[in-house]
Amino acid sequence: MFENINYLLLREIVSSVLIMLGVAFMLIATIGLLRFPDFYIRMSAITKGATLGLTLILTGMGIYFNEADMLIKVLLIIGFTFITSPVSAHVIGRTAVRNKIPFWDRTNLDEFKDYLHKEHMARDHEKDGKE
Amino acid sequence: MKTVILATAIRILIPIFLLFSVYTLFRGHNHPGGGFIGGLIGSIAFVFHTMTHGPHHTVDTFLKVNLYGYPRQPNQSRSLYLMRMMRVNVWRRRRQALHQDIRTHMVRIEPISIIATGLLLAASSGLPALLTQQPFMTAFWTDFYLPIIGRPGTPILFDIGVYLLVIGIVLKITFVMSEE
Amino acid sequence: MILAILAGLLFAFAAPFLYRWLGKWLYVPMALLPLSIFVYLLTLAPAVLGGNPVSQVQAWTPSLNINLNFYLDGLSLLFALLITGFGTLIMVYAGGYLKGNPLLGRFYLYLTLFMTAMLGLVLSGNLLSVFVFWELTSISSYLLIGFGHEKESSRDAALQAFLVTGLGGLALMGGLILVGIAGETFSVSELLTRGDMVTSHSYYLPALVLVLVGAFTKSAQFPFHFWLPNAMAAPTPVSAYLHSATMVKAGVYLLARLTPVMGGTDYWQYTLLLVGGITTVLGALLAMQHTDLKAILAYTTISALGTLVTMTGIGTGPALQAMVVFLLAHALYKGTLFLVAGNVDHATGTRDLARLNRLGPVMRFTAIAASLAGLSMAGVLPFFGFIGKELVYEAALGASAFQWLLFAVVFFSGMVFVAVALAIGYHIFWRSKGEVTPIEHPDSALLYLPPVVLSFVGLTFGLLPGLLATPLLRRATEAMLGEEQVFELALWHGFNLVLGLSLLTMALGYLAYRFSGRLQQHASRFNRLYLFGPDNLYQLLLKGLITGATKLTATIQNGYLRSYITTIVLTLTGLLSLTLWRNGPTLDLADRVQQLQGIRLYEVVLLLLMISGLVFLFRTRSRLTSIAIMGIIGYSAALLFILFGAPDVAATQLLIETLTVVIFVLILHKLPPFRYLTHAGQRYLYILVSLAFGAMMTYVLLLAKQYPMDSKLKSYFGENSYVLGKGHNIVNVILVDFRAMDTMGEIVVLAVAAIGILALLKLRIQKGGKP
Amino acid sequence: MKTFLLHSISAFVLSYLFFKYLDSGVPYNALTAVAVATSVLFMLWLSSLAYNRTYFRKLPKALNFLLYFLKELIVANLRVAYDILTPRYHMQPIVIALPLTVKTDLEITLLTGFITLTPGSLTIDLSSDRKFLYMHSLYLKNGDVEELKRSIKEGFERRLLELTR
Amino acid sequence: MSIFSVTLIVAMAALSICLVLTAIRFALGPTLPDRITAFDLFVANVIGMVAIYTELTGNADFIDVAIILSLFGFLGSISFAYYLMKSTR
Amino acid sequence: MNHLLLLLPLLIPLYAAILCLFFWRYVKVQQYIAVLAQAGLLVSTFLLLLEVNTNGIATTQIGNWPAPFGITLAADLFSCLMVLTGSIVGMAIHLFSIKGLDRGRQTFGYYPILLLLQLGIGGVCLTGDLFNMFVWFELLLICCFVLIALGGTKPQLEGAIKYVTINLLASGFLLTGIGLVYGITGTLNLAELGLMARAPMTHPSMVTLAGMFFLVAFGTKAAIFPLFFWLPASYHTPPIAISSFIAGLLTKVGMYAMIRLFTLVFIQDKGLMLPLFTVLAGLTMVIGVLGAASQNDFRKILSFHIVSQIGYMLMGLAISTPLALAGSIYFIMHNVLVKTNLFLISGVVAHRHGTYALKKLGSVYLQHPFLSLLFFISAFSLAGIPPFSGFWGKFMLAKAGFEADYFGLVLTSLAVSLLTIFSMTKIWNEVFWKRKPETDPLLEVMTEADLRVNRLLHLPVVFLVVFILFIGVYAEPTVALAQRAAEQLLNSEMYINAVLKR
Amino acid sequence: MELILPFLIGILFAASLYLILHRHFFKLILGLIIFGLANNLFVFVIGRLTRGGSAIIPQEDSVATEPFADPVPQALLLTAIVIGFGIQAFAIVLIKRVYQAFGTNDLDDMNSTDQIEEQEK
Ligand code: NA
Ligand code: NA
Repeated sequence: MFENINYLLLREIVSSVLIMLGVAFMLIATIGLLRFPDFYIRMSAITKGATLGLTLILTGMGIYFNEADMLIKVLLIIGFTFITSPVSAHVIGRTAVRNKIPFWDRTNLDEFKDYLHKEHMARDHEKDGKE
Repeated sequence: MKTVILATAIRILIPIFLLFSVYTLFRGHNHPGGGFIGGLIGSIAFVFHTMTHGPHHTVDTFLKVNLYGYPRQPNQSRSLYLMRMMRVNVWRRRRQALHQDIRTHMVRIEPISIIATGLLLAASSGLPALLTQQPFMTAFWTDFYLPIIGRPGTPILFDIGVYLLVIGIVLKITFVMSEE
Repeated sequence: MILAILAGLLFAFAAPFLYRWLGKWLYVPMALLPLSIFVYLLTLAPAVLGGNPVSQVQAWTPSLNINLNFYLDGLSLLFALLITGFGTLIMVYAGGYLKGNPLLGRFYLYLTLFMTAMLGLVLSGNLLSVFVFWELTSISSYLLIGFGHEKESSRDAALQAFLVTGLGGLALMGGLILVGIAGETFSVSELLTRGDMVTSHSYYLPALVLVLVGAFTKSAQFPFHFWLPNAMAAPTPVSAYLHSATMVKAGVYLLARLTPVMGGTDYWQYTLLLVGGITTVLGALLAMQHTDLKAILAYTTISALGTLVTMTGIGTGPALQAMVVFLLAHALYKGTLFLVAGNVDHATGTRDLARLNRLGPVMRFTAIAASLAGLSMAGVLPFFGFIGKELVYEAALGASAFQWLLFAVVFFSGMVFVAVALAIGYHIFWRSKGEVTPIEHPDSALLYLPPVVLSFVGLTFGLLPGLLATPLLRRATEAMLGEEQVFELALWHGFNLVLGLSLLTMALGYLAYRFSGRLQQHASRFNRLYLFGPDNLYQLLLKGLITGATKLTATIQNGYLRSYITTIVLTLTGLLSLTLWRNGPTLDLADRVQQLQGIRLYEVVLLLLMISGLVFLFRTRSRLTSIAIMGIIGYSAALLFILFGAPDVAATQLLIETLTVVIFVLILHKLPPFRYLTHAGQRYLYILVSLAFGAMMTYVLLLAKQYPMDSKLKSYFGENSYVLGKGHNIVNVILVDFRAMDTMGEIVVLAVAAIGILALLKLRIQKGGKP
Repeated sequence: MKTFLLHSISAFVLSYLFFKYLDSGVPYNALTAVAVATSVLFMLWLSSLAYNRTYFRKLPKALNFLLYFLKELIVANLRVAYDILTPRYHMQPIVIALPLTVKTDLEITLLTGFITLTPGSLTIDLSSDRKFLYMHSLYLKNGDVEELKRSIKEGFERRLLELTR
Repeated sequence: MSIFSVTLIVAMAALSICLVLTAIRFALGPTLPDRITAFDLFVANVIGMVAIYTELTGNADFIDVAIILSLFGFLGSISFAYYLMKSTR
Repeated sequence: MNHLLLLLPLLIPLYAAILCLFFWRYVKVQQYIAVLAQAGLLVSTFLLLLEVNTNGIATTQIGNWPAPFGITLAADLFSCLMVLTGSIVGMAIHLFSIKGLDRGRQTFGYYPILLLLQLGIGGVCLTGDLFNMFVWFELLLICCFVLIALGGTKPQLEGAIKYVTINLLASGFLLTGIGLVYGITGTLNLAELGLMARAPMTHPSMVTLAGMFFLVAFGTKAAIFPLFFWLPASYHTPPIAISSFIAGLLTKVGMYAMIRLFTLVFIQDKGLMLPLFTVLAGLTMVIGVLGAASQNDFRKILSFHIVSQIGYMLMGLAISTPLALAGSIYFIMHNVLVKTNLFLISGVVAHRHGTYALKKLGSVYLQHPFLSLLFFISAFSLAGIPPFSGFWGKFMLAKAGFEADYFGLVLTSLAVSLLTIFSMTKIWNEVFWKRKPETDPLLEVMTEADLRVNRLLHLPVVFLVVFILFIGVYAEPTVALAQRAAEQLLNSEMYINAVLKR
Repeated sequence: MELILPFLIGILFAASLYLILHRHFFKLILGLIIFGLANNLFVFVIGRLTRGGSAIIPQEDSVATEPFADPVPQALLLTAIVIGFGIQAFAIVLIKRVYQAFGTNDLDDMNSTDQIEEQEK
């Protein structure tokens, strides 16, 4: 029964669906990037959307090509993205806090006040030392 | 810029980067890639490490090699001694290191030496041709393929030279700059 | 003859070493050199006097036809004997004059060098080797004038002499080349027979102008005469040797030498007459104005040189005869007088005519020499100078045009010579009025012997003209005239017009001497004229040149990088426009609009992204933002590379871009924030320049793309990359095999860059390090 | 765990080589590739000297974790997407200090990684005594901070710990 | 023109729009970390575009560039963070 | 053998540099390696010259790829003379550096970079490929960047900024030009390009257009007017060993490339090019020499004179007769040797007196008679006083100019020559003759060690003077070589046939 | 694109020059980098542009078949990019050192080496 299946068409369809999904996530993420009110929200909401979108696109592509080489590359990219994107988000977020990038005024910062205070003090001190 | 998370991620990434860079290097003759691109990929691993831990730590981690050695016995033949030293340094390193006669010598690999080695390899890839009275850099190829590496030949040697050189250069530049 | 030259060079460069060894006795070997050459030349003399010029050929630079040909005929023999004979005496004299000077070795070096050069100049049978030696005389003269190098005046005088003669030298070089081109040879002996070829060539006039400038500067002709009096800063032996007897006559020699080649035309004749005449009068006038012994002598020398040039200009047989006779006579008495002046200076420490009195008794031998030479200079009967003057008067009267004017000129000069001769030969030694000038250093044999010898030679030539001088002078004249010549020198021509005029000269000269004091008082009124004189002109020119150059340089090399870059870019744009405007192909866009069809949305977006990135780059003041924009632009470019089938390039571009970002980040934190530095006006200018440049590049690219070509390389690489290069990735095969040499260079560049960065960051030499 | 990872990677590489260089006649697709990799993995396990029983016991846990993560990822993504596409903001951002049970570097890194990868949450920093994780979250249900903390501790952290210990 | 290629073209267009939107955020800022985030997203976008272009042309070699991009995009972000940490401004 | 001789000028410096890199920390070892390599280079380039002189143009195809496809190395007499001159000067500089350069700089890769600079010169002069030439030029460029900034003193950095910026622009134009040439002709091989230039083309003016890029690019590197600004701004800033090398050689390499390309490839529109060159040559001479006249610093005077003398070399190209080109070639060789030597002498003087300012210097004539002699020879060689070397070049150019009716240009060159004399005598008067204004008693006495250093510093100067005297006083062999080289340049068929093996 | 890219390149050239002419040395370096990019694109565009096809021979073939991209400009470009990178890196570091040494980022402040020494006397 499998002889009747057009594998290419099947792959194309699966690939198309995945790609469209991925692109949709990307697009949404990008719109979010424009819309959301503060840096942290944009950061936490968006970059990850892109990660998912990208993953979907790549998977779609891998399925379409259906080659060992391609698969390994796709997995490599996905792997890299999954390792790197949270790390960079974390690092940038941390840097932002240290650079006193303000939070949205509706953000609940109760548990964070001490930390913020300490960090900013340290940062100011560092600055004074440099000047 | 020390964060546990970044440091750990990079620890995981470094071997992948290095593997991938070697892969890119050898693929280069048939696919996009090659010595230069491979070298740069390989060197980012170290750039990351330097950015998170500082250059000294990177040097300590990657560029210091312990060589083991012990004085030659009075009536030990030179070749035997050399054999022994090689064995000590190449395999069974750990176990031999604990032996009481053995002394360690810390050898620092200078990025400059990596650069020089790269240049040497690249330049010397053209020399075999001269020995056979052919123009400089005339390529010699083997008749067989190796997996991943492909067909070995002097141009591949050239590419390896480029690879090493690029790694050496990026290392050197990064070290010097981050010491600033 | 090459041996003589080589020996000269050898002795010259040996002098400083010999000095260490011989000390004050250095003059002995140095005087023996010219003496032996003198003797050697005498052995060649019979042949030359027999009418057979001696010629020797020594290859030097045959590829350029510059050879050391030696050509010894009457003219060169006359000069050569003068140079060596005089040289011998000067060498001896200098030994006495500069005794104890620690730089004596170098002095002899320069002097011998000069003598050799002079010898080479007159012996050369190749125009260009003439020039070579000519320049050598200029250099050695420069070194000799600047011998008292710690005095600024000496240095300036040396510089002035060198610049003026250097100017002449360069002109001469041009002139001689032109003569060579016109005559199709540089060989003197060949040129002597090709006078017509040269004078009828279209290069004749420029060649003449250039050659004359050369000769006039060297021989201190108006308006280049001013360097000669200043050159009196040199030690007296130098003044005597170079600036009266030999070097200044190089110009005259050259004119004489070239008379058969270039002479005979109206241009030649009138220029020489005009310049020579002016110089004669001017030199005489100026001589009357001065009281410094050496200055007076210098100006009379100028006057005499003017006379020589005038004679050459007249160009008739008698005139040329007069020229050689006067030349020899002048050399003899003027050399003597210079040495006398040197002795006086040496003994009393002053050269001011007014302060020198009654030296005769204390400086007996010097005084005798002075008087004898003075008599010769004044043209008194049994002396050689008399014959010279007679001949000059005759020649002037026998000229084909302007006879009386020319005569007036030489007459005036003769009158002044009488006055000067009286002043030096009589006034300072024998006049009974005034206090005796105190003597600091007594006369010594080395000092008085040479002038005495010289003055007696002058007397001997005068008494026995036919015996000694005639054959030589005859051949010399023939060399200039190019034909056989009757030549009889006699002391007594009987009572004729010329003798009368000669006597008149003496009478008037005496009057001029008597009233010289009063004349000099009036002379000061003319001082303001000097402001327009060539000496001042030279100073102004020099100063103007330096100020002008400074201003120009400060404008061009103003230190502002932006103006340099603007200039360079505008130059490129200009040159491109020039090419296009001349016969460039025109752009035909209409045909190519269809190329727009295949355009894709994402490509356009990419382009827009890059352009808006650029715009944003202008506006932002944040460094990090700029860096990020650079990243975005770079990544977009990489994407572009991918879109057009260059994955390797794209990958490299990406890696490089990122690495650049890393370097930026590592190195450029801790810098101050941006400021806008250019102001509005400048900015508009720069926008214009930038737009012009960008538009030009676009235009060029569009043009280039109008003619798509099919690359032979592309198909070759496509076919052979795998078959021969064993790789599917053609780009990589090109990089590591087809064009591995490029990659080799590239990685070396990288290595150097890395070393450079290392050195820049690690090595900091503070001020005070070694230069 | 380490051995497992190593084995998985080698299995992966070997399967790649299998398809790339051995013309075995087996048609390539993702499923056959996974099958080959799995069988290689199994063979490796058998031939492994340090063979132990936790080796495959953790596999379902890993799968569980993965599925949980994918679910969270998609759910959170959809939630954020909804927020983006609707005109009003539904979010109530908060920064919390999450008390940690995980200890080792790897565990902390993985935890923060997964938290950060989920849309709507972002780890900002680890406290210097490594006891708290400061975390930015977009959606606080009913203003209940403790509930949020617990959901993460019960969700990601527990599953992670099961896997690593 | 198959549905698949239409999909790809549409996807490409959508990603181009994403690119423009990201650029707008980049221009708006307002803070440096915002720009870095935008840059991050830009890189992800480009990777996506490369992937789709690979499919569009069927030339598997292009995807290699995407791998490199994914590695180096990370390096970029880390560098920017590094810069922010080090610089006083 | 042929292959090897052609390669040695590249391989020797390259391998020596690699060795030096391995011995990074051992400056002494680097010195030995460098000097030995220089000696080897000297011998090999001399042998190459002999070989080419007897057997004609030598070529080798790198990688054994046939001519228009691979990269060709080709040595005609002009290139041989260039590399030979380069290695002579290199030898002198290496010898000088041992004592004439501070230790600090020597430890930071000075020798390898110097050697790689040699490699670059060899590459530019021997390559037969346009793009390859670009690569070697870039190598020269980066080496110069590094050398000029080496040590990082304030003036150095300032000079380096200008040097780097302007030369980067020039390199960019060069690359653009190469792109254009490839875009029009589809080849990069010089011989092939020469062949195409001689065949009827569809759009010759496009090639001329590309030629303009090369004119500006190489013109900048050669420092012709109005592109020379970087030179006076930077050449006097680094230590003298570095200045001497760069100043002596680098602009001439630019000139080499210009002569090579504008006699071989860009020959379509002589009606435009030759007048252009004439104007540029005249302006370069005049502006350069006026700049020199305005300066009061030993090295700055020399720097501006570089510009002025580039004008003479360009003059040969403008006249473009065999004699004129021979003049240019001879002039290049002469100028490289003499200019380097003058810089070195200024260094020896400054080593003793610690300054280059004319007003602070003096009394060298009394204190160092031998050095004075050496300077005298070099300075008056530069000024073109016969029988020293400058004269021959000037003579050839002037004669060629007159023969081709370039009266204005020749007269300009003669006038400029007078100003050169002026500058040289100015230096002589101020530095050598004048009494030194403030004398430091410490400088009066030379210790034994000072004497030894001093002797070592004199060594390279004497070495160069020997060559200067050789090509000047016994000019015949050099002139003959230059003439043959010029013939080869003008009969491009020889070069084309040799490379393309037709 | 063959028609549009030249305009982009022209704009890049113009922009780079404009940046270089700013007196600020950070802009100078930015300008130089863009200038390099413009040059590279110039070389790239001068060949015939091929969409999609790269200069890689398919693994199963041994000879490249049209349409494939012209590999020569690509290879040249690669070399040029790498060289450009080396030089740019050096230039960036140089700028940094200049700032450290002079404490200014105004290029106009750096005109001392062109100053003519005063005349003696
Ligand atoms: Na998240
Ligand atoms: Na999130």
